[in-house]
Amino acid sequence: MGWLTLLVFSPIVGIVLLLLVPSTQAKLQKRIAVICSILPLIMSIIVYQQFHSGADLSIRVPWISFGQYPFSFFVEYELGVSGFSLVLLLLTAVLMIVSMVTATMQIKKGWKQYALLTLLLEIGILGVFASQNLILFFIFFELTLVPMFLLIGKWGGMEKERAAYSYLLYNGIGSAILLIVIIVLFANVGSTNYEAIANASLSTELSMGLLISLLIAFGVKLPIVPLHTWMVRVHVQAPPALVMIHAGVLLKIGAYGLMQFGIGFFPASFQDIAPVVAILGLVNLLYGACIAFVQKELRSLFAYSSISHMGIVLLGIAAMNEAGLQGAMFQTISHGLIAALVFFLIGVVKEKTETTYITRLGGLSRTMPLTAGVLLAVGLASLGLPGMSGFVSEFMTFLGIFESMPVIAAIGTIGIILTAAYILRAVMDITFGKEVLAQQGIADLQGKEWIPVSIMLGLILLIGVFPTSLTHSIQTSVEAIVLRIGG
Amino acid sequence: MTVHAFLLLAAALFALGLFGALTKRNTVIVLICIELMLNAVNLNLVAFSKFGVNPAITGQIFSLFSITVAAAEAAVGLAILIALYRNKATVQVEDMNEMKG
Amino acid sequence: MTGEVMIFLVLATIAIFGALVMLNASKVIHMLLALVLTFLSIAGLYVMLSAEFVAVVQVLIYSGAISIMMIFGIMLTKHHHDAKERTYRSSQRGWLVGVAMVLFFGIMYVLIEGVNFGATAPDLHVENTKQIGLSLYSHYVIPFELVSIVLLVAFIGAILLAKREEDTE
Amino acid sequence: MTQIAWIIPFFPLMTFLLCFIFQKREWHHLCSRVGIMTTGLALIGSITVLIGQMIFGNSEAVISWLSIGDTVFSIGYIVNPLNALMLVIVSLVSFLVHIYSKGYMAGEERLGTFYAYLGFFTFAMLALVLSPNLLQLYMFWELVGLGSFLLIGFYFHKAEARAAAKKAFLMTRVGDVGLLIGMILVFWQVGSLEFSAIFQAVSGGDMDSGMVTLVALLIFIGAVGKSGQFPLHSWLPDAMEGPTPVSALIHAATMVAAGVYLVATLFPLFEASDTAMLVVAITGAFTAIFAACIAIVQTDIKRVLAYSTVSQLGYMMLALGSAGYVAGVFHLTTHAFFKALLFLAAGSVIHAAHTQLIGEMGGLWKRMKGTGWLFLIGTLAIAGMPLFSGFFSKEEVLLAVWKEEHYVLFTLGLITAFLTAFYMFRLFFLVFMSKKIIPYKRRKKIFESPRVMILPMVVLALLAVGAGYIHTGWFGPFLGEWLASGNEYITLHPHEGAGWLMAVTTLLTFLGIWMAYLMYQKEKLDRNYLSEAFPGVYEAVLNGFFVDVLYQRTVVFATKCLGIVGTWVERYVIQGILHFIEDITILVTKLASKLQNGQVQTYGAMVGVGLVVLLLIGLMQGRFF
Repeated sequence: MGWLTLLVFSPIVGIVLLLLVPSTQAKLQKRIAVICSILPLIMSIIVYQQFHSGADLSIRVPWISFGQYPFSFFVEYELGVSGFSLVLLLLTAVLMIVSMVTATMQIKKGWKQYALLTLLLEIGILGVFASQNLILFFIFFELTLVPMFLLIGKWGGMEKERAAYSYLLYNGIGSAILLIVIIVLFANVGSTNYEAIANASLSTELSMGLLISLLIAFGVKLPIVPLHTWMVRVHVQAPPALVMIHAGVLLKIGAYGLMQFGIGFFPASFQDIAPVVAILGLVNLLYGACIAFVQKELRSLFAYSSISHMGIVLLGIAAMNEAGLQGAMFQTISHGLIAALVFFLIGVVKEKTETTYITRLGGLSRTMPLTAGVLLAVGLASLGLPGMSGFVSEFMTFLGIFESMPVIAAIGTIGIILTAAYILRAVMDITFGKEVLAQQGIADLQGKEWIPVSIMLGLILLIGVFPTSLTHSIQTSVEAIVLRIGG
Repeated sequence: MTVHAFLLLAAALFALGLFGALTKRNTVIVLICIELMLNAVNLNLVAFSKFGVNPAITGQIFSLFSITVAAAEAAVGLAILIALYRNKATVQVEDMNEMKG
Repeated sequence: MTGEVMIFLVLATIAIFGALVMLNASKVIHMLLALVLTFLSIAGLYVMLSAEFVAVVQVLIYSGAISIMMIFGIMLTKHHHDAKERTYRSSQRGWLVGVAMVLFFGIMYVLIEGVNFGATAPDLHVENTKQIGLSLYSHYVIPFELVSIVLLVAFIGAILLAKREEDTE
Repeated sequence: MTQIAWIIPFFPLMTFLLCFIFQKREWHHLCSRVGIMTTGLALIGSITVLIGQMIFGNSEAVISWLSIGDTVFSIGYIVNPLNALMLVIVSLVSFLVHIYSKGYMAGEERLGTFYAYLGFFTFAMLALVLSPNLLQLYMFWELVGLGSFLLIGFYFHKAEARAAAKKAFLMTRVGDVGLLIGMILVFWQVGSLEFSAIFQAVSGGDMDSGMVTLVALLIFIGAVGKSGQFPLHSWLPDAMEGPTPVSALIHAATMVAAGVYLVATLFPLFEASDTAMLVVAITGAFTAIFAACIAIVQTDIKRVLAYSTVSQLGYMMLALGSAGYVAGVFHLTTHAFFKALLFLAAGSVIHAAHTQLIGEMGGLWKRMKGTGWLFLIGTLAIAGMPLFSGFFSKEEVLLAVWKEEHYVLFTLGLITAFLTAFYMFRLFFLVFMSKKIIPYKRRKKIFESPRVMILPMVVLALLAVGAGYIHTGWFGPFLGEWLASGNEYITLHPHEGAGWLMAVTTLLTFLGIWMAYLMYQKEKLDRNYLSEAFPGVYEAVLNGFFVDVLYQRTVVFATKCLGIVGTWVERYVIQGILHFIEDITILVTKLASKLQNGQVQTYGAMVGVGLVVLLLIGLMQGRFF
């Protein structure tokens, strides 16, 4: 069946084992969940190894066929990886462990169901990145939707139902549009294999229409500005352990989709609407930053910060050149790590101080110096300090966009300053601000909490200091896309 | 005599029956109107058995079945009406809005 | 104008008249009686259409059985609103349905005008009952049996439904 | 010998890591030792590299860091006279500051963190100086900014320190964005970010002149931000909220000089554009006199020095902008020494007097003779007293400006020289000489600083006196020749000592000292005369011409407004549209559910009407399917 199948369905081991454990044995469950979440990582490392040793990982098994000649359609079970999806798989596996560890500390009730749903979610995410067939992609895509809805709705904050429903509604509309695109492509091409679609020649109008639909479908996920309200709500309401996955990987499906399908299938049409995408990216970047500047609550601040950072991804994609695309991919990974770490810290802070309002968190560096220090570090990473992952992606993205659209790029650089402004404002006010947080005996980062912190901070620094460790994987994807663009 | 006259008559009766079924407030009358509509249809069937494309006895037989089913329908309808009346003490159609959304 | 046409006109007029009276009468029992008139005239039309057996069945079932059943139904229920019963509901629905029905008839009229089958069955009235009997018991025996089952089920169901609640316990 | 250059920055990085891990109180004595030792090693390495450069010439080595397609961005090191010199300056001052801090910061509960930050800064600064390309320079440029940010905000419990740190980071970042854009534009023009490639492209005419000007100006914005030039200068005085050794290291000798260093490194690029050069010169001259004016009225000892730094950095920019490459670098060198000395001496005073306000000092000479002498040496050096280092470098700067025939700027430079002498001696007299008697109780507590603090100052004092002789009209322009020898793109202007210029500057210096003496020592001139005559002007000068207020009212306000407008848009426009859609949906469902009134007849009527409508349509179309 191949390593990829094993990877994608490896969370099932955890699901089965968890189902076998009676719900009274919470400790055993937690142990099983954490250990089983390591399994996908091992698998993905094997896949990584195989990929870089040049092994052919793709699988192609006939699956569904219908219709009669000459209108017969075949859907195949096809898995495969490109350099970019490979690192996304790794990122998913890593963040899942980290999130699971976080959840053992922060999710109090209904632990078993939480772990089961999370593992199910993981199958969905892994499948999305590994599939090579649109139908399969869509199935996995939908598979992420339902567990996420339940997870938000059951373990969320005060307005969890509202958040869950807006999540479902927006993403449902997004996937409906996606489904339409897939069906149209299927009907026109006769196959939903990525390569087959990429090589098919569609009329200009059709591909433009499909591309715009794709932009909307993945724009919901990314999110692109007017479609972002659900995402803020989810960030604020969902449990931080879940937001780590959500902000870390789920949003990245949007970026992945835009690159894999948007540019991959319709390079010429994408070239035409690249300025529009760039402007959307610019709006995301500046709008998110401006709003983040006046937020009073940490989670919504970093939600808008995510929007702003996704603007950089859009800019990179719109650049349509090697530097820009590589920057966009790098930013995708980098922001995944940074956002996950930020929300982990927010989870810790919320757990211990029971508030996430900036004004009520002043003086954190006195009560929780290590937490404050890590928060400062990740804030700096987020504003693109060299030596951390954020810088590399910002640099490459702007390098790319300056070549193709200098004016937009020049305006975009304002975003760099704004980002610095709001991050510093938040981080300084929290960690160093007036000491409002008078409670004594609040424990700092300790014991198990260091696992997520060290993993993520380590990775942020690693790919920041040695960007080649990441770029040598995504290079192949970039080259493939650039070849397609014909540049 | 052509088929048209019968068909027109049937159409008129059907329209009247439908009108009654949709506007009358008394459930019994509604049932009666439905019977009228069935009759109109039967008239069509019988007319076609004489003037049809393939005139045959089949039309009459079908109308017999139809009458049978109509009888069954009337019986069940009245039974339901009685049961409802026992529960709600009314036969007005407006009062039977349990399906209100 | 042949006698046939005259008879048809008379019967048709009675049928429509009965229907109209049914729609406009103020008492339920009057309505029912008007309808019986219609049923009877339809039976007459059946005779004209060489369907003597069906005509007899029509008289037996409709004019007889169903009407009696309806009368029972009326008598078993109270009809306080009889006096207030309005033929046309004051709401727009009555008008709407009325207009729709007039249109429906108009459309049917137009459509029926275009119908022309041409062929006429010559010998339906010759031993009509025998013909029906032969067909029913040979060609249509299975539907016939099925209908009998339907009737049985319907009557048992009707009895069950109409039974008082406390009887079931 | 120069091949070891790459290892130098890693010594301080070790301090950072070690001190960061072992920052508990019981390790504090080790932290300072580790810090001093590693910077000492860095200093030895730097001197080795300097000597190596003199003997063996330049060297360069790079390794690939990031590749985009076929383009490779590398990191590595380059050794040429300019950065060998900078290496020594940075590591020397850093070494001395590390020693000094041992005394100054004694008893600080976060000493480990302090040394960690110092180590981090030194690491970044050394790596910045060694950069062979713009990208590496930019990266470490940002990192020194971070070091500065962390150290300014070291006393984070003070709101001013927090605000100052934030301000420093943000204002320099504004400049950094300019640098980033400039860098990217250079990349798309040249295809590489290596300095040598850029210079080749510029000299080979691969870039058109407009682009050169644009790029140079953008890069200059970066330098303006870092070096506290007008209009991005206001963070530097505020940065004095940091510990004094930090001010000496970062905000006097090294980081703020990075802007000047950047312009000097990219001098061939700037030289290719007359406009850019003129902008640099004008900015420098204006900043010089502007900051000097403000320095006159400041009441905080460190703020006086900060404005003085801004002013002197303006001088360096003026020199560079007037094609005085050597003059700029020369002044950078001497300034690093005497300004670090002044800051450390000021730190010593603050350490003893427990205040930074000049008004609360006075007559300290008797209690702190050592510090007093050292401060006097520094003051004389900066004031441009003949035979001190500042005299030579300042004269060189003015000469360069004169030769470029920027007469207005030259005049501004002269006035600044006069003002410098005046405000520095004002400071000296007020702090050490003034007859004002500090209350006995407080006076008793004032003691000379420990030897560990005096010693670094002595070293700096020696350099403040002697550093000027490396490039003089009397003993030969050694520095200039050496700098030019290692850089093929620099053309050395022959040094012609202009006697009249020396006379004029000396005269102005003495005039400044004399006026300060009259005003603040003898009190023969009413020192409050001007401030009382023009209270508005005085107020303006005291507040730095309200530049900060202007920023607060415009940029910060605008950003806030944008944020609020954004939130408004978010809440009312986007959410409003969504609510509108929601409302419509609800309305439609309400209407639809009204149809579902449970009346079977209504449903039937709908079906009937619908059928009729369909039939009608069918009839009109003439077909029913």
